[in-house]
Amino acid sequence: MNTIREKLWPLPKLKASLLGWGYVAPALLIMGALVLWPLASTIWDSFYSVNPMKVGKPFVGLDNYINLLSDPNVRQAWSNTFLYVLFTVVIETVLGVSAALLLNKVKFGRSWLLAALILPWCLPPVVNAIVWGWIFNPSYGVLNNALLSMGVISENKVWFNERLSALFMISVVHAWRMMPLTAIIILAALQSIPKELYEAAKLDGAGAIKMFRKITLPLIASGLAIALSQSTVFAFNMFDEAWIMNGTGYDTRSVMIQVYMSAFQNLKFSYGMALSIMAMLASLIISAVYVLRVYRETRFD
Amino acid sequence: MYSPTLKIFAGRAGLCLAVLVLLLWSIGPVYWSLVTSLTPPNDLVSAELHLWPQTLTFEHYNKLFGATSQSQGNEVQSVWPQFSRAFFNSIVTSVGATLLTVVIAAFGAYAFVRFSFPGRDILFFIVVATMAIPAYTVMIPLYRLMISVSLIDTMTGVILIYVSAFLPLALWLMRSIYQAIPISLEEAAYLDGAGKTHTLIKIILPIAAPGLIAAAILTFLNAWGQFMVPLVFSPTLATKPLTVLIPEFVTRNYIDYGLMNAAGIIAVVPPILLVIFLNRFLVSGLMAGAGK
Amino acid sequence: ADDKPFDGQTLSVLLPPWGTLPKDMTDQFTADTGISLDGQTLGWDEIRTKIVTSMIANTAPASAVEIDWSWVGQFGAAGWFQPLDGLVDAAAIKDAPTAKIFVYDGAQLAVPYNNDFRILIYNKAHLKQAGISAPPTTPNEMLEAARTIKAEGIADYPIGLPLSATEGSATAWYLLTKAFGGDLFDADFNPLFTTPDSAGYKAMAFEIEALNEGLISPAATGLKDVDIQELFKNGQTSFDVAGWAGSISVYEDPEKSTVAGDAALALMISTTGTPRSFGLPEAVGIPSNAKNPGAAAAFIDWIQTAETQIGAYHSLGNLPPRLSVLETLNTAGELKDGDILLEQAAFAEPLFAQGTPGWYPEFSAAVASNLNLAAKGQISVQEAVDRIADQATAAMQ
Amino acid sequence: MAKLEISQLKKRYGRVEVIHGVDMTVEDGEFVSLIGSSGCGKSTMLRMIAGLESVSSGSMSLDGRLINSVEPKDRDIAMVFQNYALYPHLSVAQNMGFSLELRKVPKKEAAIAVAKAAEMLGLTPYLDRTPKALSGGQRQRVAMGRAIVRNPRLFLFDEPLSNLDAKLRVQMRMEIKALQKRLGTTSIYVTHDQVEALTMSDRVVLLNAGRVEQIGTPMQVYKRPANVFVATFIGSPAMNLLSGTLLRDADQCFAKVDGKTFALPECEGVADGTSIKLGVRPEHLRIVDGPDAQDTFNMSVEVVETTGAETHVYGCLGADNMTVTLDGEISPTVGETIRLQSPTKTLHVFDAASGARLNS
Amino acid sequence: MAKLEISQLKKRYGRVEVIHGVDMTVEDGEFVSLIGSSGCGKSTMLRMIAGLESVSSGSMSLDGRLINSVEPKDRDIAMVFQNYALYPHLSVAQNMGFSLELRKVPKKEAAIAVAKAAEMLGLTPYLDRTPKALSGGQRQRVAMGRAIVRNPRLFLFDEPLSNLDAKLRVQMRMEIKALQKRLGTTSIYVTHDQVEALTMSDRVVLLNAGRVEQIGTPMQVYKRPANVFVATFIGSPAMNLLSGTLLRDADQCFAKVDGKTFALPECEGVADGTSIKLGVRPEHLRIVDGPDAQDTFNMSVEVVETTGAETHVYGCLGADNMTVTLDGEISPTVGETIRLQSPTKTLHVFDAASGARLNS
Ligand SMILES: Nc1ncnc2c1ncn2[C@@H]1O[C@H](COP(=O)(O)OP(=O)(O)OP(=O)(O)O)[C@@H](O)[C@H]1O
Ligand SMILES: Nc1ncnc2c1ncn2[C@@H]1O[C@H](COP(=O)(O)OP(=O)(O)OP(=O)(O)O)[C@@H](O)[C@H]1O
Ligand SMILES: [Mg+2]
Ligand SMILES: [Mg+2]
Repeated sequence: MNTIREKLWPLPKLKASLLGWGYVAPALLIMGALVLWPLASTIWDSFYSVNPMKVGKPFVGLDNYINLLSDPNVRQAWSNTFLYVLFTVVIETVLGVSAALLLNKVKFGRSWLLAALILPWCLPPVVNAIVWGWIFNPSYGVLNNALLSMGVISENKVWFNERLSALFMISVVHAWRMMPLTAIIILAALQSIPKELYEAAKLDGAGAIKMFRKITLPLIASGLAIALSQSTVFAFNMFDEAWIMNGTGYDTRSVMIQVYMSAFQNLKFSYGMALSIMAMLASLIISAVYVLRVYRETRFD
Repeated sequence: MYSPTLKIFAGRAGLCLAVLVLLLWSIGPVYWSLVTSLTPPNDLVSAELHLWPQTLTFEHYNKLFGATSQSQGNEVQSVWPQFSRAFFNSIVTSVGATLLTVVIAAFGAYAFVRFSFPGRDILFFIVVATMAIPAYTVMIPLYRLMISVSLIDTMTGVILIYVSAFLPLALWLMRSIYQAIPISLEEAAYLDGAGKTHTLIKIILPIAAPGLIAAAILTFLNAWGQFMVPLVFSPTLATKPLTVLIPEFVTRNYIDYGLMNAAGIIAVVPPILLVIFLNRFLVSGLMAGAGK
Repeated sequence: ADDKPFDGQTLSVLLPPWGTLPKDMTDQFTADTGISLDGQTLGWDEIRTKIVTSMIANTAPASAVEIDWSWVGQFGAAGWFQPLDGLVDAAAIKDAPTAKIFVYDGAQLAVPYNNDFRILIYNKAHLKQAGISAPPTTPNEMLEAARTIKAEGIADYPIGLPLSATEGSATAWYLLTKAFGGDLFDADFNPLFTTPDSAGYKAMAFEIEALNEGLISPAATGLKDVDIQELFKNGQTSFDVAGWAGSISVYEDPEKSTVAGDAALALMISTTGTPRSFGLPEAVGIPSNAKNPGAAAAFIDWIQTAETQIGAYHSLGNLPPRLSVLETLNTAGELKDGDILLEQAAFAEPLFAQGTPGWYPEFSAAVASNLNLAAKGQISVQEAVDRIADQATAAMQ
Repeated sequence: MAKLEISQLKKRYGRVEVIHGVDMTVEDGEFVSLIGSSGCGKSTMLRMIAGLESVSSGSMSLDGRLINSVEPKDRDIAMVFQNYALYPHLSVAQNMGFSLELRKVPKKEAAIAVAKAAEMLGLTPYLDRTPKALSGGQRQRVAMGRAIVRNPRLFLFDEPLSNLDAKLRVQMRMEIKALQKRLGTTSIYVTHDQVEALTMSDRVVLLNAGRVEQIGTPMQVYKRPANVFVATFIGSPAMNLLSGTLLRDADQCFAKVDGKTFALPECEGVADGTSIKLGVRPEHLRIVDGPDAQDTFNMSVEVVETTGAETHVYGCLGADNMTVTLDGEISPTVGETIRLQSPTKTLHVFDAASGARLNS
Repeated sequence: MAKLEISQLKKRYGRVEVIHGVDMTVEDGEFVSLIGSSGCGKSTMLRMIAGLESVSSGSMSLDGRLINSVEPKDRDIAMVFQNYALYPHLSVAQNMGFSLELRKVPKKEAAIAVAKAAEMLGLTPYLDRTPKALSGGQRQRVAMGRAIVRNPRLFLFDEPLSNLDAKLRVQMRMEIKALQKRLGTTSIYVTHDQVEALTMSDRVVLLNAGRVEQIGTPMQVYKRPANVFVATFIGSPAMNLLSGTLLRDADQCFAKVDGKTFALPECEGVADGTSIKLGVRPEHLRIVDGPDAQDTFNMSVEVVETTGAETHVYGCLGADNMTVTLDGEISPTVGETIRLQSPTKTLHVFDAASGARLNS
């Protein structure tokens, strides 16, 4: 009986399949030509030594990658970047979840509040950097001024004098821009929780904190996983904020700044590219961990 | 026993406070930028903190829009021709990229949801994973490619690059939107005699419109804010956008904070307008996308 | 027709904002040569990214392109720029002392269009209030003067020096190294700044001491050179130690500065009596695969003309690289403190006598970053100079 | 176990009042259904009792203690929701044990309570599954289990069976009723399914647009509906209402309907000539043979539907629609006129204007 | 209008076969219901007919033309979906006119067709509204309108009434039936509500786990269910099945159940001593007074439910459960044993092992 099926159905199936390919063809063409091919080319180059100041393009195998492991600057950059990831992910998550909880509560003027919330994320990053550079300015910045006039500090504070505070400040700026994304993702997750669950929990005897811990948190876990992976990828690609606020300073140099310096300042092109590929892989792997561990296990529909 | 009114009141007050903090956090910096752009240069560096400029000035805006402007203390050519051209370029490249991205994503995502063809899921995964690729990683080969097809400093080139950068997000979003549309609508259309493409255009796209608008806003905002790509691929005013022009106001021995903030304020007007007027699409679209 | 050999060509030019001449001047150029200009303006970091990206891709970003003095070694080694010898007016090059900085391997790679060198700028009014009659000439005198000013409460932090991890902090340290009578490297590029009696060490120690003593704003660890200039304009510092010769015109502009009328130039401080300084000029060169090198050469020649340089001084505040032009301006009384300026100009030498090496960017990033660490008290001066030396040696490999 | 007294309870949402002063009492151990059409305020009532909605005015007390402003978690009331509201991330055992955990009941004791409830509901094999791995009926049981495990003073049910299919609904309604009997817990059960309300309850409260129309035992509301609303709401197909006039004889009342006269049960104090609605239940009508008589309804048949067991005949009597439920064996043909009778004691008389019941 | 012939139709999803070779024929103008419990494959069948699912094997032909691999858009079949699948962005008129527009019917002609259909369905006042501005019943009508406006060869309905409330469902089922009669279009109607299937259809197809259990007119499946499955599926409450043994006399069959002997209808060719299930419909049982007799079922009453019109009594007869539907007036008390009788001609005999019907 299988034969009837084979005889009658190949055509429409093939047709549907072809149409499917036709629909995705433009997307694949553009992605292939403008992203995947260049990526492949960069990966290829990272096994060579491409340095315009030297003649030729010798094959060096994994040397670039091996050298990266022993480069103290690179190690510092990695450690800074991991701190950025830690800080921004924590800040974005804590603030994002709080903002989402708040928005979920607010009924009056919610759409305006939402507009205000996502505003920072909509601004061009260049403008973002200008605004914050001006706010953090150690001499005339509004932050120092405000803290001074409130009596929190007694003299102008130099925000970038200590490594952790510098990393933290830069993370705050980055988080300022990216937090709305987390908030929106969490808000979506919150809104998909049936309100009866909270009512049932109330009748079961739960207070606000218990409800958050026992109901809300587990049920937004899959949203959190997505938010976390987003935050992570963006934190790994941290460049603008750190570069504009603190230049090449060791304390705040991110992996992407190191990539830029190696490739575009020191002209050690393949060395820089090898590093950028490692950064990409690292962010993909960490995201995959969230998504596979948290997201997969916490979908309940 | 508890007093419900007192509790409600305390809850309300807490809520209001939280809302205020959120507003301060989100809008404060932008507001400060606005204040800066309205403050005379010499007041900018005064140590006192004013929530509103002591003396209001439009000189920074005059510099942007005026017939002449100052640089290094000298009367030089107005920055308006540059500024207006860059503004125009920003609009054209962003709108172009937005339209193209949305069209490609509308069809592509539909295929990823409703058609089965070999390699569908892995392709989708790869496309989405490209969001993690740092710009620097692909910049040089991409530049080589664009040179070889003579697309440097052309709107087409910039638009294509934007599309490649923002397509994954749009595809992801549109896929979740389509997944939420009941398949019976398409089936009803087939039975009514519509082909697949016709169904997509006549039935599904109008229904997915809020999602398309969200994808469009996202793409537009992303394109509008781009810096690295146009820096390399838009060398001249033929295609150079605002984001690349604004930092040029940093001169060698003079940072024109006022001018930069003024230009920045102008540059955020389109995004702010979008957020204010199309916010509900953006949020609903993002939320639909986030649900998956 | 012979005097317009490139008539009808379009020349692409890539320069930063401060190299971009006003339209009426470039229109004149077009009228004279028939070459129309297609100007691209980019910020300084961005120009470099742009040049590197396109040159690695084997295309010229433009036919006439900005070269900073610090890029000479790299771009020279990479062979990205054509030697200009024979292409452009040699006499004018001779007239510009800083042109030497753009010689790589015996070839003139570019011709400077501005003549920024370091000079001491101070606030006359502050000194007068503190009862100091003349600007300091040695580091110690400067410290003394600063202490007095601080004690009098005229300025909280009289000395303006950037200590952030940016290029401007590194160049200030180079300048002070010269002030302390030394050099960074010997002829074989061996570091000369690691021992406590070396000039480089002393220079850094000077900066840290001034910072610790409260003569430099604690904020300086986060301030770039332009931020320091803001402080000076605002009357918050008395000395712009690593002042840019061109800055004086901004300081004296009442539109932008609250200390207009009080800013004055002085010769660089020094322990040896010689007010050493170095030039940080920027220049225009022609990439090796430029589309129309001939027109680019014509453009460079035009930039070198006295007329253009005077025009650029008026419109952009770029100090003319040619001594003769500077003198003309001074004679005409158009230079503020022109005599001092000219005197200091004569002492402006290249930072590297051998020419800027290819590893300079790595070195300067190391200087800026380690100086910044030392200023923040995270490492000692000795550690800082040792690390700089180590990284310089590593970069040379 | 407790007695619930509600008096003059009102609920306003903003300006709109949706519950207009309800009085009712639920005795200890009683099973009371709230029934009414969609939007009449059943859920709102229940949620006020649970403490999930604030009370606008009036009072509610449980065993004499005013509970208007007691927090829901302190009322010791359990509720079964229409969509069950099971915690999707918790196993069946955890779902049922959640309230015990929150009440800090020792682990062992809680486990025993959960096991006992699971046993009672036949859930023992599923204790480790999450709700999504259960069928609709099993989920319903878990929701029940969650309510009974902590032995509350009051059970509230909000249309707990409406998501189940017909067969399961019949089975579960018996189970719930049996369980409630066994536990003896005072219960309030919201439904819009009259069969559920009538078969399960000790008493039925009929709500309409936020007002109580009638409170009574199932047989009271079926046999002596207080007004037209109750009369048409209870019973399926709905009671036929025929327009007519009341005629009063020395010691007997009659209804004049469609030109005929029907003897009526006693209608004390109703004036002669009053416009009335004569209520006749479809299931009380029987086809009579023989010639046309004064007390037969002559209906012209328009639609006949048969399910085998029953035949529903739809048609007209004068200007009024009329429905008859007949035995499955009988099948009139469309177009034919059939003669029907309903015993006098099964007739209901309502005032045409106010809708109030006139006969005793 | 067309005749649909289906032969040996199978459907596999991956390795799982969900339709196991169905044969059925729908005559021109006939109204056939597909009925069966959830997951039995009703929707799958319908969707294969519509062309929305591929056919794994077997054949379907419409008026003799094989349609297995005809694209849905070319089959000229209209379908009404459970959720109506109205195009939310189009007005009612546009929804109904969509197929005509696609078929390039001239605008005027299309408008007339739409107006006619709207008239027929009482939708004329709503033609300019979008679906979301309509009530559930109105939406249902629009879905109908979309199907009828283009006069297709076949109507398919997939549980079109299941989203409506009980009252509306009764009304709409009459409307649909009337409409189909009037248009005469061949129709296949999927439902899991037996009342719908029985009251609307010319014939009923009973599906169970992807197989046809019985095809017949409503009265056939009610009165002569082909097997135990059909017997218990059709009828509510379900038919009682009592375990017993068939006893064969010279010219008469008897069933021995719970120690008693019941005369049976003729069971040709069934051997004496066969284990059987005796089927008795609850609605055919009546309480008999008088002393215990051989042909009465003695049931001990466990649960009594009454809705006023009817009383359902649940209890046991030996080891079997038993349900009886009695008049609303009668209300046995729990614990009592009642004596019941069902006429011989209403008894059903099934083979205990195979479940097949034994009596004619
Ligand atoms: N939060 C609210 N704000 C305003 N009105 C409300 C709110 N909740 C309910 N209502 C209104 O109160 C009335 C009663 O609603 P309720 O939910 O109690 O009805 P119900 O009888 O439970 O109906 P259903 O059978 O559909 O569940 C309705 O008219 C409804 O519109
Ligand atoms: N796409 C699919 N993939 C795999 N199995 C499927 C798919 N669609 C349906 N099935 C299975 O096929 C069987 C029949 O499903 P179908 O939807 O036809 O049932 P149904 O009779 O319409 O049930 P319901 O009354 O719930 O609508 C079910 O067991 C179902 O799980
Ligand atoms: Mg309700
Ligand atoms: Mg189905």
